[in-house]
Parts: sequence; structure tokens; C-alpha cells
Amino acid sequence: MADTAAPAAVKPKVAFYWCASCGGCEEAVVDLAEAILDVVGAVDIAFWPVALDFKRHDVEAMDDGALLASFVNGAIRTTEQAEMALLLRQKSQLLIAFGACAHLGGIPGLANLWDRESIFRQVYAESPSTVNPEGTLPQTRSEEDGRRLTLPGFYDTVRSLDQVVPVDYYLPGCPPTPKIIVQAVQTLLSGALPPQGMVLAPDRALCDECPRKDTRPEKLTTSEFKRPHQVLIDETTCLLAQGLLCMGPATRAGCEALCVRGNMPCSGCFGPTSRVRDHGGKALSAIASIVASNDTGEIERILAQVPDPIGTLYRYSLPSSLLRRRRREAA
Amino acid sequence: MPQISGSPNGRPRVGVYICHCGTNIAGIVDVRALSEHAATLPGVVVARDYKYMCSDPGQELIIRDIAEHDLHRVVVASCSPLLHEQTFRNAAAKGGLNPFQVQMVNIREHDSWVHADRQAATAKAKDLIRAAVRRVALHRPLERRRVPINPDALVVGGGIAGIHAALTLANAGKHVYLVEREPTIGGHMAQFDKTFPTLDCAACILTPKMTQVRAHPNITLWTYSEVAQVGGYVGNYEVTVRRKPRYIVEDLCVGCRECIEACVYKEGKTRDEFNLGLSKRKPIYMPFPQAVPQLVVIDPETCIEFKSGKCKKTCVEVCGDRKAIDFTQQERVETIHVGTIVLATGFKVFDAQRIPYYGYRTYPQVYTALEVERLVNAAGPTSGEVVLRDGRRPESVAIVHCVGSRDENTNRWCSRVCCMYSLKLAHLIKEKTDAEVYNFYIDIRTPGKGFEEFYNRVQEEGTHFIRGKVADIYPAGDDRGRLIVQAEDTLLGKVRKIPVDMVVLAVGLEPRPDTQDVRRLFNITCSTEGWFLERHPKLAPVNTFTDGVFLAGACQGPKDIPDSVAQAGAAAAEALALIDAGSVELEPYTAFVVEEDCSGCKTCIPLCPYNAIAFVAETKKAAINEVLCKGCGVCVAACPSGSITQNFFEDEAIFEEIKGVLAHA
Amino acid sequence: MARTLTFEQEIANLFYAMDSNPVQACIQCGICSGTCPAVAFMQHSPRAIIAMIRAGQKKAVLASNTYWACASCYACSVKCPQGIDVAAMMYGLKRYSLWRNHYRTVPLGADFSRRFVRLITKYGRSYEPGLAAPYVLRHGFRGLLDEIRTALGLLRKGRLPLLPHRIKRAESLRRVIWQILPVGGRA
Amino acid sequence: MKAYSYFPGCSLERMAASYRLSAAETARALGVELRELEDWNCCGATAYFHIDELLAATLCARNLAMAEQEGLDLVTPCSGCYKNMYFTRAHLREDPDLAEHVNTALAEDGLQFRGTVQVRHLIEVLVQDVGLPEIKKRVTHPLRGLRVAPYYGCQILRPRKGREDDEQPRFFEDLLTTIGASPVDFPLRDRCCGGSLIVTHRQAALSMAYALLQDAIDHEAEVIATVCPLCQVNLECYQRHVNRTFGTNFGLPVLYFTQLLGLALGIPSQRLGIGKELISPAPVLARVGG
Repeated sequence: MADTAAPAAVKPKVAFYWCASCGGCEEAVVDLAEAILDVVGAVDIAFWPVALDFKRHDVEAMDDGALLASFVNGAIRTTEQAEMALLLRQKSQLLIAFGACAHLGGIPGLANLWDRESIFRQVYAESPSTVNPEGTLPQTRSEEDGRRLTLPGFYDTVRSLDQVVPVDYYLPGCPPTPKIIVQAVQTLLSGALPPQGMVLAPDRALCDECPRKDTRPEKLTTSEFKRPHQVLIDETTCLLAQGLLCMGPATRAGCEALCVRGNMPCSGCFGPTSRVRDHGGKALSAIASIVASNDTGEIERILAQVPDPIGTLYRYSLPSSLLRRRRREAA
Repeated sequence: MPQISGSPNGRPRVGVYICHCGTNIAGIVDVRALSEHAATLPGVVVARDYKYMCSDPGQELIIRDIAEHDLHRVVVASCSPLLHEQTFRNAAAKGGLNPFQVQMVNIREHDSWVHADRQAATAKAKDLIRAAVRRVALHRPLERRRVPINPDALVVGGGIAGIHAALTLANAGKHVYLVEREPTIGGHMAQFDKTFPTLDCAACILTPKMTQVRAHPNITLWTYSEVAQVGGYVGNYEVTVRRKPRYIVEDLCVGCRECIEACVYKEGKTRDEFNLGLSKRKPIYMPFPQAVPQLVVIDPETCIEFKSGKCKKTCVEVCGDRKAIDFTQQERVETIHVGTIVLATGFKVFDAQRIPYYGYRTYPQVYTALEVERLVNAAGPTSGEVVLRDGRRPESVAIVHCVGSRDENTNRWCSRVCCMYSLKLAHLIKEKTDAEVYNFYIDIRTPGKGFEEFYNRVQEEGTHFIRGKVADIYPAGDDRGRLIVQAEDTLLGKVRKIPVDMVVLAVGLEPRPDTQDVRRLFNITCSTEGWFLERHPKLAPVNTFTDGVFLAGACQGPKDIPDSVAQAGAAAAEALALIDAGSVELEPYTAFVVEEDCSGCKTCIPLCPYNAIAFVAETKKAAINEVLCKGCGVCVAACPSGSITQNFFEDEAIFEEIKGVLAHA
Repeated sequence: MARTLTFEQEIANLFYAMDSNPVQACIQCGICSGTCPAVAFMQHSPRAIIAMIRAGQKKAVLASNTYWACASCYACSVKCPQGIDVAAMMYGLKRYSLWRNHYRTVPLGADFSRRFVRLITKYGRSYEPGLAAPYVLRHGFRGLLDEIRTALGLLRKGRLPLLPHRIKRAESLRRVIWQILPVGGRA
Repeated sequence: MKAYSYFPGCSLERMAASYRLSAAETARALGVELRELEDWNCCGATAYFHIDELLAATLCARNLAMAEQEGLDLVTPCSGCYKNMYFTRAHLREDPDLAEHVNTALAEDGLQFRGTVQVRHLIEVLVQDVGLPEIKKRVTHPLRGLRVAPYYGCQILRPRKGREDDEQPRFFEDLLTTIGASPVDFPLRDRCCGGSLIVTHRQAALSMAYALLQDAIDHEAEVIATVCPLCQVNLECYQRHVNRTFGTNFGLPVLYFTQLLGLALGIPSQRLGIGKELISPAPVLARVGG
């Protein structure tokens, strides 16, 4: 029902889709401000559930490869998301993982510390605000008054987009910054495509563009890790030098150190550089190397000040890490 | 895989060579099956097995194949690379390949020697070879670098080992810095009276060498000094030495000792370190009469001038116009440049108080062997008389062997010298006192030239030997104040309780307490016991894992005097060989920062144990000094953005190797 | 593959649970015997027992009173330069001889241990008169008088229980013990 | 008030009743709460390990598991119980197979060993946790001039428990000094008293006790202080037998350290069980006003 009256010189078609994510990536598109007009002017948005009323069958009706590019944000948590990822892959020339969740698994990926059963138990039975005396859990199929209801299946493990379908490019960030998005769109429209599989951001660590870079001492050690709320943070000094756990040295640049400029340590949303296979592992070795002690007990004491190490070091990358998820108990 | 022009299927052409090592490998591993398997691997154009690959005909095979089969890479599956990597690299180089495009697979130590199941061992060898074939394809050609060697040498420690090493180097025309912590050189040997088994007078043979050191034009002797910092690398070490103030102007003091006489203290009040506290010394003193250099030293801890500033300074008065005493002297720090270092830092004797049931420091009749060395020494506190602390001459003496040796509760090792020095002391005590001497031993170990004969001699002199480890020492409760030494006479199967006037504890040898600091300073390793570790126990006994740093004497393990001297000579010879080569080749396994990837986060800089990484202010990136880099890989592992790469150990090569191991046929 | 263990290996295996080196490590230095407060009452010194074990002299070892004369004071164990827990080895020998029913030829220790275990299996706690009484006659007439005087003295001071104390969950304790000693009656 | 699980041990039920009384009194006076384990069982003493190591470990583990339920470290005044339970805990923690085996058995009594609580000796708790300065503050009747032989015995020191002063302990002497007494030099302070042989090998046991008594007398001790009920019984109750066997005439009182400590804290002697001895300490104690 869309664009039946499209001119002969068709604008390239693109799609946006939203899987397991907070919605911030959708906001980021809107955040482009005036630049969005350029985007809208240059392309024809053929599918964008959050903004436009196209349905799945509209996409199914397209020819394979009819879309120049699909921008998919969010991790893969449910069967529906996996189906849509497959469908968009089939209909698109380029599939772009948009934002940290699609790129690495993101915050939803931290659910891999639990499994489906324990998540359901918590959400539908044990959480204090739940009233569910019958202990009903979501079912993929149920009958009510003769009517059949279905829900998407809930996977045990959250996956990044490329763990479900092949991905051509990645736009990192939670969410990707306007500059990154505009550059990416321009690159794609220019036709001069970068090598497949690239993350469309600089391949250096964040320190490279950090305004506080020069204030990190050459021989940095710390005997105490602090959390931002515990200290008055100096606004010009390297955060690691102040004992704050900054992921900058292990995290890809491209955001222009937004968080650091806002006086908060980098939390690692751009993921690692292309040369690093495990973001949290590298971050851990960087953090561990500044611990100022050779005594086992003292080292343990210092590292114990890092609350929730997985949630800190693998905040955005657990599903795509070598760990992937918490070890399952053998059945 | 990188594309190699001119090679079939785009891969480098690999030759695989499997060594039988006689039956060492072929006895367990099916070498024929290995070469058949290797021949099927992608990229392999020739695979052979041969009885001894390291032999000349074996190497010849490789050299010929490189030409005939146009090989780009070579894999040799044989023994540990420690033994023959050099051999096969040289062979490859002769054939015209870059030597670093050879990969060795250890199917002997890692396989045939540790497995018994032929099938499984063969399967494991296949996995390892497959991994090497995949890895070697990614080897890039590397070059060794040459750096010149500074001919000056540093010897640390002025005991007999250090003295001998210094003299050997100096006699060969090299300039030597000899640094000693104490105010005099001489070490433990200077404390001994006689040496076993010949009963030479220790001083008579040691002091001429000490004097030679002092007089040698090629030796700079710094006593009362310590090495504070070591930088640089083989051939080019920069060493900082801290020279403690002795409050004496070295050039002005003539060693007349009048100042000691004149000191306001009429009697010594301080524990005399050289005599192990068996006598007292004054605040101004010379450790012993033949000390080298012949310079006095003032101990600021006990000198009244230092404590109150109100001394009459009779020492200054008597020194007169020489003006050799200078209370204002400060510590000096000197920096020297040397190419090689000989460590001869020696040992410490076991602290007998760690075994409470032997009563050392509880019962005054209990002595350590080193204390008895001072007692029997004519220059010692009793002028060579063996008398107890109460002045009596002992009529019966027990010598307790293996105190702090051969014991899991203290030290596991045999200290090697105690049996012989115990026999020597038994002889000397008997000679001087005619006492009954009882040796309590577990085993008498006399495996040296003339040692067994000396043992027989002491036996014939009527010394008693009781085979049993002493279990307890306690007062006899008699009016002579004797001690009971209790042990099972294991040859009789009876517990014996022998009353004696004096007990001599044959204390073992231990690493010095600051061994770990010294180890870090010179960047060498220690055995689990704490002795400095030689590079190879048999084939490189004086080398360390740090090029240009050598070991001499008991810092490497317990040793007697002839062994210390022999090792010191060997260490000096190794150093000379290095110096006279003029330059040294460095391994190319260094790490480098990929500049365009580096974010300048500085994580790597403090981690480098060799201080080889610097932050370049202009580029705001890290850079590694290839000459200082030892290729340990710490920075590679730590770099949070993966921007450091190590030659020969690149990620891609390692991942290929892992994939190769896991890709079971 | 079944393999017959040597006596030495059997004994070595008996104190596996202790942090100890096996008897094979012994260097026969004799410090265990030298330090043993009971060595004068042993037919063979602890060192000699180890030598005999290593020589495979099983009969002579088991017939010896040495391990029953051990007072478990561990002086030997802490001094042994080879890290052999000699006292644990003595326990091992006691167990070995009990398992092999060898104890009948040995005077007191084994019998005492058996009584002790039976008592604890029944009551959960120990009870001195029940333990010591059967042995008083062994010390001769004069010894018996001493024994009676001591016992009366203790009784007067309220230090001898007349009845054993039975713990409340004695039944479940017995079930616990049955899990370990399925034959039960062996104790 | 710091609380502990308390395991008195079989001997304290009757034979060492005065230890039980005095331990309770002194602990209370020093602000230490000893909560006796309900339904504890014998630790196996020295005799149990003869029969079956596994069973001995299980007996100890039952007590440990009950203490774990309380969540409190387990304290015992008996050196034998201390040694048995200390090493059972250590071995079970190191050897998961052994622990599993033992736990299968303990399940019959609804218990499980996890190794979460420590095993402590009473004197250790008083000296380390309460602390000598604190004890010193509470001493009202210092035992001035009382010459005491501090008898450590075996099992509190051996096998080594990994303490700093296992080889040359000072804590007993320090405690005696703190309460005003004079610890005598007592070379045989850690030599075995022979207690475990008193039934089975009377001759050996008496000769060992004899050596200790003689050593204490030689060093002019007026009283021996012990930390173990078996040592007390052996050295005191069998002193008569020692005298008979060796022709001696010893009359050396043997008291528990808690009794001396209690006196110094001003606790009346009958509440400390003084008076239950076969060799009365009254004359010596009278001298120091005890």
C-alpha cells in the first residue's frame, strides 16, 4: 500500500527495526535533528514499525534484496526477533547492526547470567510487585474461550545480531552518536563501501580522543577503586588516575569521549577494537595491571571494590564475549 | 593464509621433517605414519622421516629439499627447541631460507617421553605437526640485530668467588668494578681458620689474592657499597652504585689503626660482626687485621660524635695532619657502564634458632660451626683457643650434622660442605683440646678429591661417629653444666644420651635474605629454594637467563672453595668470550607498537619489566625500544586495544596453531 | 588390572588422607626414635619399624608392640626431616592389624579401641569406668589396690560417673555410623 | 559479647568436671559466650582412629556440622578434641571425595559439613580474641609469686596448626604472667604426658608422667597448669601410682588454666571446682591468697 506512486528514479529503500533494546536507538535516529531531513530526503523508509504503519507482510511481499539497507537495533531475545532478522536479511542488500545491543548483545545480554526459568520465576512470581497467585507463566500458545493466542518464544540465551544472521556493518554505541550515524549513511549512499564486517567507527581506543589523555601518569597504580558517587570527580584529570574504573583504554573511539566530557567514566558501549576478541577480558587485564600491590590478599581487597565485575567489564558485550553466558548447570 | 606468488594453491610450500631420535621418538611414535600424514596436509610439498635429523646428513636433507622443492617454510618435529632450534635454523639459512621461517615441534619431551600409548602418542604428534604447518605459513622473515659490547665488567660480591672472577677478568686486560657490601673483601673464607681437606691456612691462601685485587691497575674496588639500580641490556648495562660513607677519606687513611687505639672507648662495646658476636669492637674499627682495603670505618650507630656531637674526638687528634677522618662524609652515588656482570653474592648460614630443640642461644654451650671457625682461628676472639664461654676447655664435644639441611621443616637440600667442615672441626678441636668428639650424622658425604681419605684420618684419630639425627639437646643437670645430646644410634637401634661440654651445630647454607631484591635488580630468576638459577644445570651452569649476567660461587647453590673458584673462573671466561666477540646478536622476538592503532593510553608502560616502553610526546603514542625488549609478551597481552604485536608470536599465527591442534584428522 | 601390593605400599596407602610423605621417603635418620617419649617401651624403635616395613617383614611388624605403645604425641611427625607423619603411620598400623584380626595376639590396645568404639556407637559419648574397669586386674595386686584407691578418691570427689551419658539423637548417630561401617558389628 | 559454639568433650562431663565449671565461669567473667552444642558426640579421642579413619572423621564432622548450623566457631577446652576436629576440618576441606562420603553419612542425621566454621582451643580464644590486655584489666586477685609450670602437652601444638609460635609457643607463659603468676622454665612443657597409654600401657604412661613431674619439681614449680583434661587426670590422679613405681614422693597439684585464671579474676574457688582434686592445691593457693 506504500509508495505506489513512486517516481521512476527511485530513492534507495531502507528499513529500521527494533529487537531487544530500550528504544534509545530509535531515539538516536530522531536525534539527528536537521540531519534527519537529509536522510529522509535521500532515502525512502520502507519499514519502520515505531514510526510508520507498515506491517510484516509488507516486507514479506518485497523482492529479495529490495531494500538497500536495514538498520536493526537490539539483541535477539525472542523467536519473533530472530524471524524478523532473517526476513530483513533476505530482503536487504546490506544488514547493519545498529547500536550496542545488535552489535555485541548489549545490556539485555547481561540476562545471560541467568536462564529462562530463573528470569520467568523472578519476573512472574517473585518480584515484589507481582500478583500472580496462580503462578501463570508466559506460554507461546494458549486457549481462552475457544480463541487461540500466541506469543513469541523466549530464548534461554540472548544473542547479538550477527549470532543469528550475517551482518555487513556495525554501528557501535549506546546509542550510536548522530555523527556516527550520519557518516555511516553517507558512506553507504556514496557507494564506496568499506570492507564487509567493519565497525563504522575509528579502530583505536577511546583514550586517543579523550580530552584528559595527557593527565594520565606513565606509571599509574591505584590501591582503591572508587565509584562515581563516592567522590568529587576532578573535571580535568584522567579518571583512572582518580581511581575510577574507566573503560576508555579498552573501548573503541568514535563517541568523542562524550561520557568523559560529562565527567563520567566510559562504560564501554562502543565495544573493543577489531584486534580484541573479548572486551571484558582485555579491560580486566588493563584494570588489573594498575593494582598497586603484589600481595594476594591486598590484591583481592582492591579488586573486591569493583562491584559486579561482569556487569562492569562486560556491560555491553557478554553475549559476544568468549564467556557468552554463565555456565549452565549440567542437567 | 597469505598469498605467496608462484606457489601452488596459493600457500607457502612447506617441508616437514620428522626425527626418529633413534628410538627416543620412534620407539613410541609411529614416525612413518607421521610423515604420511604430514604429506597430506595443505601446503606440504615434501615430508620425510629420518633417524637423526640433527646429524649432518639429516640437515643436508633439509638444505637439499629447500632448493629442489623450492621450500618456503620448514617444520622439524623432533626434540625441544632448546636443544636444536639453532641447528635447524642454521640449516635452513644455509639452504637460503630466512631462519625464522622454521618451526620446531617437540614430539620427544612433549610426547614420546611422557606417553606410553603408541596410538595416542602418534595421534598427538599428528596434531602438533598439523598445528605447526598451519602456523609456519604465517611466519614472517625476521632479522637478528647486533649491538656492540662495552668491555668493562662488574663483579658483585667480594668473597673468594668474586675475587677470583675479578682477578681473572682483570688479568685478561678488562677493566673490572668489584662492588662489596661489607667494609672489606674476603667474604666467609676470611672467617675460616683452615680449609678442608688439606688443612691449608685460609688466610695464607686468601690474603695474597685480596692484596692483588687492591693493587691491580684494572680493578676499581668499591667496598662498603651496594648496587642500587641496573638498567640497559647485554653489552650495555648502566649500573648505579651506592657508596656508603665510612667517614674516612680513603685516599688519606694509611690503615695505621692509631685512631682505633685512641678512641674514647677503652674497650669495645658493640657486637663484632666479623667474629659473630664472640667479641666486641669499638665504633671505629677495622673488621680484621688483613682487611682489604686497609681502611678503618666508623659506625655512626655507636659513635659518640654521631650520637651527641660531644665527643672529645681523640681519633681526629691522633690522626693529626693526615686528616683522614671526616664526620661530614655523605653517601655517594656512582654510575658506571659495563658490558657484563658476574654475580658472586654468596650465601648465609642457617639460623640455628629456627630449630628450637637444639637450644642455640638458649644454652651458651651450643655454638654454630662458623662461630667455632672463629674460635679455632688464631686471629679470632680467643686467639685460637677452643674454650667455652665460661673459659673452660671442653672435654667432650658433639658435632650435630645436617642442621638446617636435608630437612623438610627447614631446607630440603644437602648443603654439601657441612660433612667436610664438620670433619675438619672435629680434627681441629681434638687437636687443640684432646676432647672426645662425637659426630652425629645421617650420612657422611665425602665425594671430593682427598675427602674420603680425610674422613678416614679423622676416624683413625678416635673421633666418634654416631649415625642418627639428633632429636633433642637439654641440660644434664650435673655440676659441670653439661648438655645431653639425644639421638637414636640407628646402627645399634638404641637411643643414646651423650653428655657433652660443648655442642657444635653444623649449620647449612642458605640463600641470602635479600635474594629476591637482588634477583629483581639484575632481572634473573631463582630456583624454588631461592638460589640464583643457572640457564642450564649441566650445559650452562654459570649463565643466567639474562644475557651478559653470570653466576659464580655459592649464590647459585652450596659450594666449597675449590668449586667456587672453578665456577668464578668459568663465569669470567664466559664474560670474556662475550666481551671479545665485540658485539652481540639479539633475538628478534621483540614486540612493537602499531602506531596507527595505539591510543596512547599508557597501560603498557609500567608493566614492562625491562623498562623498554616509552611514551613519545610528539605522537602521544607508546614506543618500544627493540634493544631493551626481551619479548616477554606482557605488553602484548595487556594492551587494551590490541595494538601491540610481537614478532614470531603474532595473534594470527597463534590462532592458526590452535586451530591446527583442534582440527583432528 | 589387579596387582598385589607390597606390604610397604599397603602401609603407605593407609595414611593417604594425612598431609604426609610415604614411608618410602624415610632416610633412616632416627630422629623419630630419638624424640619418642615411649621408645623405651617399644620392641622396635619407630625408625626400625619403618625399615622393617620396607623390608617387607610384615609378620614381625604386626607382632611388634611398637604401634600400640605410641602415645600419639606427634613429636616424631613434626620433627621428621622427610615429612613423614610417623604418628599417622602408627595409627595406620593399628588399623591394619585390627582389620587383619591380628590384634588377638597383642595385649591391650586393640581390645581397648574396640570397646571404645562399641561404647560410642551405643551412647555417643565416652564413659571412663566402662573403659578402664576391665583392665584393672592387669596391673597386679598392688596395682589393683592403687587402682581402687584412685577410683574411690575420684568417686568421692564426684569425678566418676556411675552411668554412661546417652546423647539424645543416639539413634540417628548410629545410622550415621552405619553408613560408614555397614557391618556395624565390626566395631 | 562474642559468642562461640562450645564443645566440652566427654571428659568434662565428670572426670574433668572442675574444668567444665571453671571454663564456664572464666568465660562468663571475660565476656565470652559459650553456647554448648546441643547433643554433641564424642570426637573419637585417640582410640577411634585405630579403628577407622573415615568413621573418626565422621564423628568429628557431625559436631562441626552442628556448629555450622549455629554459624559460630567451635571452641573446645580439650586438646584431644581440638586436634581431632581441627584436622578433620582441614582434611575434609582439602578432599572433596572424603567430604562427600562423610556428608552422605551425616545426611542420616539431617546434617551437612561445609567447613565454614573454625575450630579453636579455649585458651587460644581467651588469649587471642579476648586478649591479654583485656584480661589484665579484669584481674582483681593476681596470683603473685605463684610458681606455675605451664604444661602445653602435645595435641594443642602438634601436629602443627600453622600458628606462628607452634614451635616455640609463649602464649601460656604470657597468660600466666598476665594473671600475676610466675611461669617457671619448664623444658618438658610440650613433652607427652602419656595420657593416652594410661589404660593400655600403664608402665610407659607412668614413666612419661614421672619425667614431667620430676622436671616440674626440678624447676621449682608449685603447681602444674594444664590445657587438657587427659593431661590433668594423668598427671594428678596417677601421681600416686608414679610415686609407688618410681619410689618418689611427689605431691604436686595439677590445675586447669581456667582455675588459675578464675582465681585471678576473683571467682570463688568452689565455683571453679577447686576441691575436687586428689592432691589438694589448697596449701599453695593459700599462700597467694587463693
